[in-house]
Amino acid sequence: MILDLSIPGQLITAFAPDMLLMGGAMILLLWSAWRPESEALQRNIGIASIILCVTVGVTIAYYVARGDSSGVGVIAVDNFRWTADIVFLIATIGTIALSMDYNAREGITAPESHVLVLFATSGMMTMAAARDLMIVFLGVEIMSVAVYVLAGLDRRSEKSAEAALKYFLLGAFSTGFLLYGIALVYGAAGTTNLSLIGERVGQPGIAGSAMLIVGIALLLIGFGFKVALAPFHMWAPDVYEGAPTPITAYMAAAVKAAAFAVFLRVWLEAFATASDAWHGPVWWLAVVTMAAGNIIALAQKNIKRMLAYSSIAHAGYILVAVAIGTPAASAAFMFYLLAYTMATLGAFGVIVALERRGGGQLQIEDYAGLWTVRPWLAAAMAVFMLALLGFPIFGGIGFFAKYWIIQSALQAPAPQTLLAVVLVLTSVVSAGYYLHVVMVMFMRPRSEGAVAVPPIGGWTRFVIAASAILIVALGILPNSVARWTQRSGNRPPVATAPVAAALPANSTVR
Amino acid sequence: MLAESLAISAVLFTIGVVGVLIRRNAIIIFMCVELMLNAVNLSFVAFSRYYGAEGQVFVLLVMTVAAAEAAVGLAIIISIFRHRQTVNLQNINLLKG
Amino acid sequence: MREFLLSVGYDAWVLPALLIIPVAGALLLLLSGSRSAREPDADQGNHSARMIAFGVLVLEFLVSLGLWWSFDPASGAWQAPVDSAWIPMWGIRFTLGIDGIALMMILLTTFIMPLCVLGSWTSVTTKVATYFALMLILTSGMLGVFMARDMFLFYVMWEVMLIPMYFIIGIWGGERRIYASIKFFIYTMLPSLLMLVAILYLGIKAGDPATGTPNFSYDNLVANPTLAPAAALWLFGAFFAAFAVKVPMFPFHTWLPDAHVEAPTAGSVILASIMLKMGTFGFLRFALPLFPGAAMHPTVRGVIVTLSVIGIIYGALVAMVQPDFKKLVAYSSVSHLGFVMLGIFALTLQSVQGALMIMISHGISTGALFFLVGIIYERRHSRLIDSYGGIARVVPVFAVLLTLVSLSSIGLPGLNGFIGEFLVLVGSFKPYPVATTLAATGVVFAAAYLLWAIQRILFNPLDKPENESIPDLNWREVALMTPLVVVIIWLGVYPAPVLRRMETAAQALVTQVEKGAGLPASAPGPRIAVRAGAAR
Amino acid sequence: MMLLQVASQAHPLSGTVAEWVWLLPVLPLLGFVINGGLALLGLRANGDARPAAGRHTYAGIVSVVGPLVLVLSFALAVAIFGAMRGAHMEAPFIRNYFDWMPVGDLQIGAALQLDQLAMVMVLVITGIGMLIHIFSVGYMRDDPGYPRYFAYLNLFVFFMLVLVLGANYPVLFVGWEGVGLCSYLLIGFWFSDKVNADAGKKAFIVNRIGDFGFLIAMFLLFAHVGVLDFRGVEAAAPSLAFGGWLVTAICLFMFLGCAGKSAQIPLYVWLPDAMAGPTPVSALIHAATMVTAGVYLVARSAFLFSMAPVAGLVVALIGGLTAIFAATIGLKQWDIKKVLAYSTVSQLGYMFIGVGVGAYTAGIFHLVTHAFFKGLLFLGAGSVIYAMHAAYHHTHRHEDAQDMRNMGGMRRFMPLTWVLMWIATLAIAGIPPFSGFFSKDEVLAAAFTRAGQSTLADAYLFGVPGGTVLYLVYVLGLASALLTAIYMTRMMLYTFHGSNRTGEGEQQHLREAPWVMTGPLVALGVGSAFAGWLNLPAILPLGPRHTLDHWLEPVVGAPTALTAQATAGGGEHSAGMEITLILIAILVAVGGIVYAFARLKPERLVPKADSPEDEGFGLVLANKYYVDEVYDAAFVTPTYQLSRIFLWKGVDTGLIDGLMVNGTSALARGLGWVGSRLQTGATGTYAWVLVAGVLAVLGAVTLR
Repeated sequence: MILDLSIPGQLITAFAPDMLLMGGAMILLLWSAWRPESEALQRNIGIASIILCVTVGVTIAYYVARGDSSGVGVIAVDNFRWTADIVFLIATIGTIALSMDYNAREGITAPESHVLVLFATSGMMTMAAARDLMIVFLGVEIMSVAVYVLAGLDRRSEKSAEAALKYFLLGAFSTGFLLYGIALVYGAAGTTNLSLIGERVGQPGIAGSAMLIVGIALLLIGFGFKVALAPFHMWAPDVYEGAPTPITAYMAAAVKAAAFAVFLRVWLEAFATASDAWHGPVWWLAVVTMAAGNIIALAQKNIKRMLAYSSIAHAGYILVAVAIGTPAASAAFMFYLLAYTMATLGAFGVIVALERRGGGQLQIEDYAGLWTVRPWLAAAMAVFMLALLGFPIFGGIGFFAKYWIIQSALQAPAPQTLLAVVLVLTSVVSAGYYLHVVMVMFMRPRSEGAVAVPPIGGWTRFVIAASAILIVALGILPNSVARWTQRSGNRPPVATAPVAAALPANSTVR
Repeated sequence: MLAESLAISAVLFTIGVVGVLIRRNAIIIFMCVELMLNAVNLSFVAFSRYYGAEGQVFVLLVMTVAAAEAAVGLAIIISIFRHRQTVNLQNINLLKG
Repeated sequence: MREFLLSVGYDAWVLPALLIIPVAGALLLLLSGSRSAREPDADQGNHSARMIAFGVLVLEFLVSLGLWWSFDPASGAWQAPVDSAWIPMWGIRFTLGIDGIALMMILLTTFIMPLCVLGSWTSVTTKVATYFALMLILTSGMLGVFMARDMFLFYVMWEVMLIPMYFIIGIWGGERRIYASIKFFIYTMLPSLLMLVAILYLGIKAGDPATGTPNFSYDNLVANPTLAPAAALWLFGAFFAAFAVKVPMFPFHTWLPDAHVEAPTAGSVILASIMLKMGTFGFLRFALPLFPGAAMHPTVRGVIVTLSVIGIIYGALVAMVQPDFKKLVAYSSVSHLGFVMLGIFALTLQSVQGALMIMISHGISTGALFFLVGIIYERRHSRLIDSYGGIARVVPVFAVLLTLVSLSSIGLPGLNGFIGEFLVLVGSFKPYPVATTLAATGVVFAAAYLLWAIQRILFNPLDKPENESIPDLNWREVALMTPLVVVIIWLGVYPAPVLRRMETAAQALVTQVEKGAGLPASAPGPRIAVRAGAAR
Repeated sequence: MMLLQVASQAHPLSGTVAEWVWLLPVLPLLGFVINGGLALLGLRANGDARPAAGRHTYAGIVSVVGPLVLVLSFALAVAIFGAMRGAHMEAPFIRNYFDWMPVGDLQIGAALQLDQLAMVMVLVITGIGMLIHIFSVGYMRDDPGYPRYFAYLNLFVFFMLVLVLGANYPVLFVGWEGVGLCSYLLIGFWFSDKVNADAGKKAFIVNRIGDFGFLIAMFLLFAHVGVLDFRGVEAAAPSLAFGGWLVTAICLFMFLGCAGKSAQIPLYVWLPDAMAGPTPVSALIHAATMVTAGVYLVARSAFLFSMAPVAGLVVALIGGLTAIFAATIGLKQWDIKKVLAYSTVSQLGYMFIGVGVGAYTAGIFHLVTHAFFKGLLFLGAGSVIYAMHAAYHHTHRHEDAQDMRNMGGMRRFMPLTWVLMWIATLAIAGIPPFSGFFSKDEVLAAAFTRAGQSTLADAYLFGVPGGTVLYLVYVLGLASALLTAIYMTRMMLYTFHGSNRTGEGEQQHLREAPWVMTGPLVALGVGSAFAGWLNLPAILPLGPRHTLDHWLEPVVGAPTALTAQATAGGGEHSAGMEITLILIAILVAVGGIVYAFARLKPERLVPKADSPEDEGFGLVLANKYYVDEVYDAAFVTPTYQLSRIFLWKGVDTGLIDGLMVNGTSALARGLGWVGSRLQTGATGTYAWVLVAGVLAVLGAVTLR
């Protein structure tokens, strides 16, 4: 049915999954505050959080089955939102599962860490649902404030504190730009509703006005910071390195996915007709991000830092989908987020499994000869690396993720061939560091006096195994998942006039 | 009237940005960020004269969020102070490369 | 034979079976390997891993051997075709089929692979099960490349080969194995990804404009060319890059010496015998038929022919000065594959058939050379030519084999190497007399570098005491070399059955490309009435 | 199944013993397989793989199998010859056994072709080959590689027969390269010596240079004529432009192949080195048969060469130059086999003069007689070396058993050998009535006559009239004849006459070779003496005349006539002229022998160890004009150094791999390092970069 959001009841219906998560998280917060901190409590809250996430996921599945949609309003009810939510929930479940083992090892007994993750996720779901710049801002801030805290979760770690501080200061700074952008767009369009903006930016007098253009640019910068596009990426490596490992996974997977989801929605719903204004900068940002992320990653020795740069590079790849701006691209975009999330979770799972208390065993060199002692763990890590690289069969679904983006780049009314070529060329660079990890694990001997690999926690095992199996299985038979994500692209485009017709000529090959 | 308000807003915003860039003390930088947010609030208020209450609602929302941010931010700054006995960002560079 | 095979529905299941058997074997090995690693008696586990791998690959060979009879040389249609959906959303299908060219490549692969297991019998001692599992997966990947009729499936198979080979070089290789393996990987992956973009471009162009579903069917792409000349040139460039690196053509060859030298024996053999053929096979199957206009553009063709000739001479000259025998063989491959490229781009029936013959016989001869290097390396742990000398007295059987194989590589008439070289040159002479004449000097250089090398290994005084007690070949090694020797002689004396099976496909290729490129059909040379001596 | 009846249904040889022609090469091949197997088996049976000194385990079987296959082959050849004599065939007898390379309009069959020319060659190969095999049984008796030796020798005969029996150029090429392979293997038979191994390799590579030419000739044929079998090309040849670029190019490229195989300038350098092989090998391969393959090829391709007078001139001129050039070097060699080697090069020059001027029968005639007397000379030299070697072996001295300065006076120890060697020497020197006289005379006479009237005389070579060139060739041939007489006499004098210089102790052990070696010598001696009767000139009424001319008429008659521009019988020169030429030739030969006897004093020679170096031009001759050194400095070393320093180190390792491949990778890593340095860890920096990005984006959107 078509929900009329001006009726409070129907608005609540539309927002129910998010509210369910928020409400559940509050109850868990009360529970965790009620009882004294302990290892058992931490674990129980974690399990309860996972159950909550699953419940929310089932609810979303129900909504998907109902096939609701909404008219003009602050909340979007469409497949794009639901698909994105599922991606967030997968990342959240993975993060919490890893956190339980990680917290136990690091002696973090604060059970509210899981609750904070849930709050951040509810912010993300809000972002995915937002069809009004006010909701966008609200969602971004709910998520960000929670993640600032999560980054500094390990109070005994100086690095964690430093990461939190950097993330907070730069995040707040970039929020300023985002907000100013919102203000200027509001000033130019006279509304904060995305669909209405989308209608108005095409009108004479507004289209091409300086205020609108600067507003769009500032929004681009604000989102660019959240998804870590070069040159707004510099916080990412430091924060990823310093934050507790499961939180890093969360930031790399979920935070990035959420920021991209809202980014894409704002761009396609509000600014599709203004592509003249943003296509050039987005194109260049994609190129610079792909290049910088991949190239700097080559120089990394710490695996978390390496994955941080890798996630910057992936932001570049995903931005290609934004630059294309077709429905097919947004389906490809969602598919990519799903694949990337699984690979990232798996890779960080392996890192959690091998990390020592206090942050030891995080250098890539520490993985030398892992294959000889833990063959399956090494094999799983190889799968994750190849998935991030985008290699067929062995990298499973990671390959099809890139494939779809390239396909939609070539299929767009104005084909982005050059962007596709840059994408594959920079992917080759990425082989340099992904395969380095594989090489170290498989081809170097176990170094003398290497620390014995301890038993791996059950939840960590679960995350690693599930990711690896899903990646490979979906890599061989991706059709069903592809179909499922494709529907997220078939959202009724509110104002998507042919983007491509107005693209600058230099971005096409012909 | 609108142009003047927006101009002041832009100037304030720029002062905030410059403050972030040139100051080294975490607290002061955070205050500069708050200045940027409030500069934007000024714009919202100015626009709301033309477009209705939406801008004013937004201002209230921003102020709420800023308060929450301040709470979290100060806690983080305290946390780093416990480790370092300083909040000078010049000295906080354990993470790099 | 043919009736029997058809009666068991051989054509319907053989190609999928060939892909599945090795993968199943690999899974079996991995599962048994992870169990036996915990057992105290690792040797026993290693031995059973070898036996499993050998058994699986012999089975694979026997299954594939039926193709020799079931194949109809006169038919121009795909044989043993299979077609089913894979990823309908993107129009990707699981379509297999072979023609004469693919037939020979498949038989070459299934023939070489069991020998590779024999060749690794004692030289690989660590993680044996994994090693052979990778080899089996590699087999499937390589066969898939030769069978695929869906562009996308082809690409997937093409890339799948890379990973097992990367591990085989990187884990079981020589001293600089890590450098060599990553170089191999990135060198070949870079242009392959460009080819992926080109494949997608083609698939989208051919796709359904209403639904946007691409169509990667090879047959459709060949039958309905829709490309503008400029676009075809770009796409051909991408395919060219991918294949030229794999071939490898000068100047894209420098991964090869490193990979060859550092790979374990079986790895070098597979690289030389089969994987290099992927490049030339790609030209024959894809680059030329898909883009006849671009490939036969006078400038493009001229450049490629020039590079081929440079490769022939350059490879031979550089091979001549190598101190390391494996490197020498590697550069000799550059030289030999130059002949193949020349033959392909000369595009006459003789030259194409010759190119195909070189692909086969280079696979056999160079594979045999690498096996022999491996055999002697196992005994003396040196690949340097100078560390031997006069060992023909100590290891006479080895000496006989090395001499024979070298002669076949040199292209001595009566052995396999000659047929291909002769046909390539005789076919290329008409369109490219000067280039062919230069290429023919490669014949002289080939003799120079190989004979000089075997002289320094086998002949001359036996002046190093450590060489005096090298044991000669054991029975396993004799069993390994015998099939190769038999094929070397068979192909040299009676290649007609092989040539006949490939002729229809080669002729179809030549005709199709000439038509597509708008070239005049290559008229048969002036016929003279009296041809008694050469009549069929 | 085996014998497919193809084109010549009604051929006179159909159904006769000629149908067994395939067995001719197959018999030696069988011998190769058996002997080769025994060689390997013997090595494995010996445990440590090092055969002990003394006779080989399987020497008995090998001694039977090795020669027997040749005897059978020869017998079969004789039988076929008998059938041919009765058949009066005009067209060759062709059998296609299976398709070898069937590719579109290139249809190459594994076909054999039997005609008169091939028959002559087959008889020479199997006949002389048989004798040399028998000789080898004695000569190689105690060699540890005995079975291997016979395996190679059998294989050689197989390939040689394929060469002469092949029905098309590619099959001929199989034999052509195959004999080269056997030559390579046999030259390097004692491979533990670097010199021998070097010589074998050199032979193969130099031959390959020639083969390159042969290949190009075949490519030209296929590209422009469309067939590669002899009958087809022969049928097409008349339609080619007479003297045109195409046929000339084909012939010249083909002659490059001949120059390699038959050791002509500039590719003769391998043959003297090839003497490193066992002496019977030198006799069979490097004198009697393989090296004459080039002559055979020109004769076989007479239908082409007769269309290309310029090519004929080149062939004749190169032949003449080679003849004199090698003869001068032969004057100063001390190694008995080297003398014979240069003599062979020189005599091959004669044969090329013959076939070059279009007197194909004369060339083949000289080929046949040369096979006898040069085979004899080599085997005789082998006997001497065998004796010398045995003597030194007894006293355990390591002197050079092949150096003539260590010989002298051998006639006292080996009288039979001495007599036979003199017969051969007189034959090669051209003294009537020995065989060499007739053949050499015919060659020179042909050159002289053609200089007067022929298509060659009408052609121009680099602007010089063909007649002039041919007169020059004639003079060169005559001068070579003189030198031949001198150096051969010198060899005989130093080896057999004078006093013995071997050493006191060694003299006790010098003795004549066993019968198994002297028997073949006698047989060859008979041939050397009387082979001239094969083709007596018209003016000598000593028996049937022009036998060989008539025999070869169906094969080379037409091309010969075309070149000689002979109207019926008009091509024959006058009897007076013929007698004059004969007298000149005899005079020159006798003069040479007399001169040698007068000037050379074997008594004054001292053993090798005490001999002084040559001086002046003698030194240049002794060092073979330094041609090897020049080739080395001009081709071999530059190629090697260019490949090593420029191509490998410079282009490959340096430019392509170093700069482009690893350079790109290093660049990426370097940029990565720079990028990670920018990541200073200071939040202030990050803010600055962020704002820079902001300004860049704002600039990009506003300043368009």
